[in-house]
Amino acid sequence: ACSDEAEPAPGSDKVTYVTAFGAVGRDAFAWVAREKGYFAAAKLDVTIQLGAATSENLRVLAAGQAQFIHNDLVGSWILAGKGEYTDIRAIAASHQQTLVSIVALEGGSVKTAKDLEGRKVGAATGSVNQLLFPAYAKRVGIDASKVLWVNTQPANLPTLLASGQVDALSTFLIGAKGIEKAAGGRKTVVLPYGDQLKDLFGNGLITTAAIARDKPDLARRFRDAMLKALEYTIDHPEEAAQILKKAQPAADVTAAVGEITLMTPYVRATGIPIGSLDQARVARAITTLEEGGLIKPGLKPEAVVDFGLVPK
Amino acid sequence: MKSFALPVAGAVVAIAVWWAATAVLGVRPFFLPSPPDIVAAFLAQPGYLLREAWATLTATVIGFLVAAVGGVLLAVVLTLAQSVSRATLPLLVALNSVPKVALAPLLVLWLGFGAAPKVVLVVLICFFPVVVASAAGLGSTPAELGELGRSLSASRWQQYAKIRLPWALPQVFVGLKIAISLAVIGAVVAEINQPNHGLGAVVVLSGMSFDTPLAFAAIALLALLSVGLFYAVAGLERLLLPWAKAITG
Amino acid sequence: MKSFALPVAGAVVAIAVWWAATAVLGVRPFFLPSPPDIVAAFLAQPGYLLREAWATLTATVIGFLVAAVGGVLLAVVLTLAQSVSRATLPLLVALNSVPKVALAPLLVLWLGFGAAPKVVLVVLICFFPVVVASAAGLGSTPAELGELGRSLSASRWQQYAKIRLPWALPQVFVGLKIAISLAVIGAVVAEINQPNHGLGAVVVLSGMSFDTPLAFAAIALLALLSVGLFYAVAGLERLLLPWAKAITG
Amino acid sequence: MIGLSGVSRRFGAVEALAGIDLEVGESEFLAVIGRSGCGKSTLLRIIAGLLEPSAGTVVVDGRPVRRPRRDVALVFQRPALLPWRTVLGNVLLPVEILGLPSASSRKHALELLDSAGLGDVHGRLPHELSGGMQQRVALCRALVQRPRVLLMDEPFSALDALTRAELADRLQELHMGLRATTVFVTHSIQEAVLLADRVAVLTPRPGRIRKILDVDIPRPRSFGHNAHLIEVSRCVAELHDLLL
Amino acid sequence: MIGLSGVSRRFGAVEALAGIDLEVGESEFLAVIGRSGCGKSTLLRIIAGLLEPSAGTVVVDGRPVRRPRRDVALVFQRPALLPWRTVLGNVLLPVEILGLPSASSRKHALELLDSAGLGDVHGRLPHELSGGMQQRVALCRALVQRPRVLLMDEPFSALDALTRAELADRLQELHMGLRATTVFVTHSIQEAVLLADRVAVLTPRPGRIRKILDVDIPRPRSFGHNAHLIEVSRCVAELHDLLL
Ligand SMILES: Nc1ncnc2c1ncn2[C@@H]1O[C@H](COP(=O)(O)OP(=O)(O)OP(=O)(O)O)[C@@H](O)[C@H]1O
Ligand SMILES: Nc1ncnc2c1ncn2[C@@H]1O[C@H](COP(=O)(O)OP(=O)(O)OP(=O)(O)O)[C@@H](O)[C@H]1O
Ligand SMILES: Cc1ncc(C[n+]2csc(CCO)c2C)c(N)n1
Ligand SMILES: [Mg+2]
Ligand SMILES: [Mg+2]
Repeated sequence: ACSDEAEPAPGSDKVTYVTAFGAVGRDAFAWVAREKGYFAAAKLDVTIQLGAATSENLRVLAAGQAQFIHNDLVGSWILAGKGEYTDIRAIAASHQQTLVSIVALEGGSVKTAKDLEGRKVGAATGSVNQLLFPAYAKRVGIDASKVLWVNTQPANLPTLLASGQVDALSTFLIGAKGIEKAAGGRKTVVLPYGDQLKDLFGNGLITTAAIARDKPDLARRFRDAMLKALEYTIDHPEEAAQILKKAQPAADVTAAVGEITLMTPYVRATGIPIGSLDQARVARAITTLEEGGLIKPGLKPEAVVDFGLVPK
Repeated sequence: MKSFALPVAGAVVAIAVWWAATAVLGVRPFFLPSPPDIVAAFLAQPGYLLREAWATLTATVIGFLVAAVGGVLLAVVLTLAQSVSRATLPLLVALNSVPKVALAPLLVLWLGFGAAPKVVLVVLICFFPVVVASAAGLGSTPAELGELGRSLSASRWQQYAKIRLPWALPQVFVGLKIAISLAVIGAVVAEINQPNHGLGAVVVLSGMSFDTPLAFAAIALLALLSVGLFYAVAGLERLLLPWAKAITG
Repeated sequence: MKSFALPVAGAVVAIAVWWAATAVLGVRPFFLPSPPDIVAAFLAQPGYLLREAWATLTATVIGFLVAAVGGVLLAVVLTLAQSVSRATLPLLVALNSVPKVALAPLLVLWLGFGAAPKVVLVVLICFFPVVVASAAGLGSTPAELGELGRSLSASRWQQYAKIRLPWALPQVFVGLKIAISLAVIGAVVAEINQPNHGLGAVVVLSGMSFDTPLAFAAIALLALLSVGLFYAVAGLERLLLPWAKAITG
Repeated sequence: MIGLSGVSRRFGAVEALAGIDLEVGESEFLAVIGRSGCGKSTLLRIIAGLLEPSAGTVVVDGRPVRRPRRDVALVFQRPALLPWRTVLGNVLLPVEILGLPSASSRKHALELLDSAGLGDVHGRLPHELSGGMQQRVALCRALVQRPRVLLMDEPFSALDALTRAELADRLQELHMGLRATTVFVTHSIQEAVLLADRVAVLTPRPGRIRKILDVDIPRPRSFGHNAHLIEVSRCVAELHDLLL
Repeated sequence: MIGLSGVSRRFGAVEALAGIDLEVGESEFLAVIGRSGCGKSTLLRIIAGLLEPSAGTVVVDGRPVRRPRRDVALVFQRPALLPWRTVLGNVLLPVEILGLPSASSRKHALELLDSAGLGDVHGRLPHELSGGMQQRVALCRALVQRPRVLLMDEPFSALDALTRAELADRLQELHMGLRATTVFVTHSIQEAVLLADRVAVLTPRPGRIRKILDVDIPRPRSFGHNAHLIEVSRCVAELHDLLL
């Protein structure tokens, strides 16, 4: 994964890019961009590294070990709003709405959001899923404090639910297929936070403030290559999954196709270009976070997004 | 008196270097907080931190004791019968090689959310050093003492109880000293995986909320805990084995 | 011949029990794949798995060698000067107690995405057992051999080179045998944290794709690797220290 | 009591003992002498059941020896004390292992230590003792079990002439009291003559029995006063020549 | 060459040596005898610079002893061989440590081993040797460095009478050749008389010098043929009484 197979054009800019989380369907477009020659065409020599999690990726970016990352925008902005990592700039949104959801098994005790009070809900430790939950609970009218959180590692979540250790999970909805596999084919009930918290974005491409300021052309070339690949990916889920599998043999084609299919409606929203980051929506998203008590008031949209670099 | 001066001096120098580094290089606190930041974080909620430290300590100590006793017993079995050792040691090595991080979630699955998975992880992580060191110790009885036992028609059990095990104790303690450090790590790995209690949970949760000084306060407590436990084991060794020091030089 | 029969038998029995358990209890492959599932996962892409195993192996071996040499040298320094030992051992224990999981991300920050953080993590994880065991070994020279060295006016260096270190070797190997297992774990922890290469990466990535048989194929290779390395160290011990076996009984 | 026939022992290429035939009667005191490295210790270890002969058979009390017997005690050439036990603790080791009555054995042990001149050091650890003191502790440890067969490998080698004489006296008394069958390896011809009913002389490499000499000197014997001077001299001289 | 004045040594509550005054002249051969545990080994280790006296001063070759000297060799009471080195390797240890010329020392070592009857075992490891053979290796190891001062702690204790006599002969020759100042601890009065210019007798606990006896018997001495029988007997008898 470290070196490009497609020969980079001479004089290309060397950059390092970090995926959101390992090598699964949602991140397949990076390898598609490479395989399809989009990077080479944009005179980019991109090294793709596998990301660990929201905060780890931000740290890597801040430490200068990478120039671009794919990250959860809500989580990133919460951290920016707390005064950490203030020198990051989003340049595109890959998912127009947050993918965070409540997932339960059909036939279980959780059928609607109302059923969550008094239940055990598993989530990745300290993840944005938990942070956002009070805001979600308020909208659906339940008492957030009556939910029993079980902290665990992301990889462990499907097993927890499948084995009945928890009644529901808070996770990305695109993981639902994997959860069904873990549960031996039982169907899932998916309750997206996005149904209630409509202004929150999902993942996005982020770079440093310095690059956004000093090398806007580099950022644009990278953004365009990636968005082109993202579009190609949702149009050709099977092929994208194969490309992913070729670069990362540990990836699973079926699971990747499932993720890509599930995320498609979140990538392509009517009336706006892929990757769009609308300033007014960003402002509303920040307001949502402020109202949820997740950040202190005062975070400006320009402080987390470079609107000069977002797709128009 | 003097025996405390040097370790304290070492710690003071280390902290001073660290402090100087953060001050001179102007490191941001969330990368590496300076000592006063950490002290402040501790003083902000000492009760909470000490309570979590206690949780980590108990799991560590219980798991360590189980592993110590079990490890020595297994070493006895392994040295008793070469064939058992031949057949099972590779399996033991293979099992030990499974990264404990990967095991932690499974333990939660099997044992639930209480203290059990933590204790089990501690046992698993510190079992192997005790077994390897004890087996080496039990196999190192000088030929003349081995012959002494045999010449007295000592039973297997007596040979171990009266000769081999006492002789092996200094080496058992090598295993125990390595194990006690691992035990703390094991408890923390379990807590990181399933952060409801303990200093590992504090590290994770404060990391999530980007309270790096609090995370480092927890890490500092962990270090203190480790050092304390290590020296407790070393002290026990001194107490039990004065003869071992006396016959070396 | 016979020396291979027993370990193989042990492995066969273990695999049979496992197989029977998955078959009888009807465990789903997602939770615990049966041996044929795992073999199939391996055979689906043997080249890939072996390449990743090689990456893990090289990092493990390099880190282990660095830690082995460095650990023995540090043990020499610690036993040479009691005051150095007093002042620095607590720090060493404290540093060792920092969970390596928590360290892995920091190493990536400092050292980038290459093999360096992995090797460093391996060194950090297996340094301590080597130091503790070697220091114990170097301190266990029988009084009469210590006096022999002194009576010959041997320099410090000569006492170590000719007497103390050879005498300590059996105990150094206890440290090395513990360390080699930890070394593999260290490499895997680094790979889990930063899953670009190695069997640890395969475990993480296949886990994300819910491909449990592939994860177990990687874990099985890891176990093989560990066992192979452990017995390589044990074999080296046999080769170098026939006298140690001869004077015990 | 002890019977060896055709006993040989090889260590790899080294032939340590070859074709040893030997009978030791009930309550007999047999001394064994021979050049250094001729196989004396090997012989004792074979009789004790610690070492298998390469060929030949060993019988003690009418039964073939396959493993050590509880009624046989061995004093090793080196003291082989447990460094973590006190002097008394070391002497009591056989008592614990053989399950002898503890109160009376303790008294017995203290008496033995006393008569070996170690009464006041019974609480010390072995490393605090001189070489000769350690050797005496090992001797007491063997005697405490009141064995029927007593095998001793140069038990007085680290002792000065006087202590040796005192202990030899004491050993004679004990022997007469215990009536233990005794095989006593020594490198001192005088000692052999002083103590033994018969003296077996081994040849060097491989050890074979060159001759077994009867010592017909009335007991109790002693060197202190020059009693039995002529018989002793004759025996010593003969043994001296046999060793060559 | 060696001078001790007012030397005492305590081990905790135990007084091992008390007020030792002793002069050993250049090339003199001094034997030390005394009861087991009287402090003979302690005395040697103090002269060797391995142990500090609790009081008093030790001078060797005009300079106070603070640490071991390179021209002093010590034969320990126990062989103290390195188990991983062959016999020859053990004998060559001082050569390596003291940086003596290696080719000639190797030859010297092999000669010494030969004359100690170990010529054919120089490639074996210590655990393959008998007790007496190990002791002879330790002796060769001390002689290989051609020391100016030779301190020996019961070097013949594990040897049979004949080997002992041979080695004693050889040691006399060596002594006459090397002219090393020698302090020789023994528990054999005969041996002391055979070898020594003077014999120091220590009292038991604490060790003090009871008497230093001059042995005025012409050299080379030997017991084999009953030469010097009367002088030897007189000395032996006197020493015997002194030990009491
Ligand atoms: N490390 C020690 N700790 C305590 N006491 C000791 C120590 N070393 C020697 N002693 C005591 O000092 C005294 C003299 O011991 P030393 O070894 O010098 O005797 P020795 O004359 O050589 O006896 P032997 O002839 O039996 O070898 C003994 O009583 C012994 O117990
Ligand atoms: N474990 C062994 N391996 C090889 N050779 C051995 C072993 N044990 C003894 N030997 C050899 O067997 C021979 C007899 O040894 P043994 O110890 O019986 O002699 P010994 O008569 O007791 O001598 P000493 O009077 O010196 O104690 C020696 O040549 C010795 O080198
Ligand atoms: C026997 C043994 N196993 C594991 C570790 C260390 N370790 C294993 S997993 C883990 C956390 C990784 O996330 C750590 C620190 C050790 N030191 N010793
Ligand atoms: Mg012998
Ligand atoms: Mg002595």
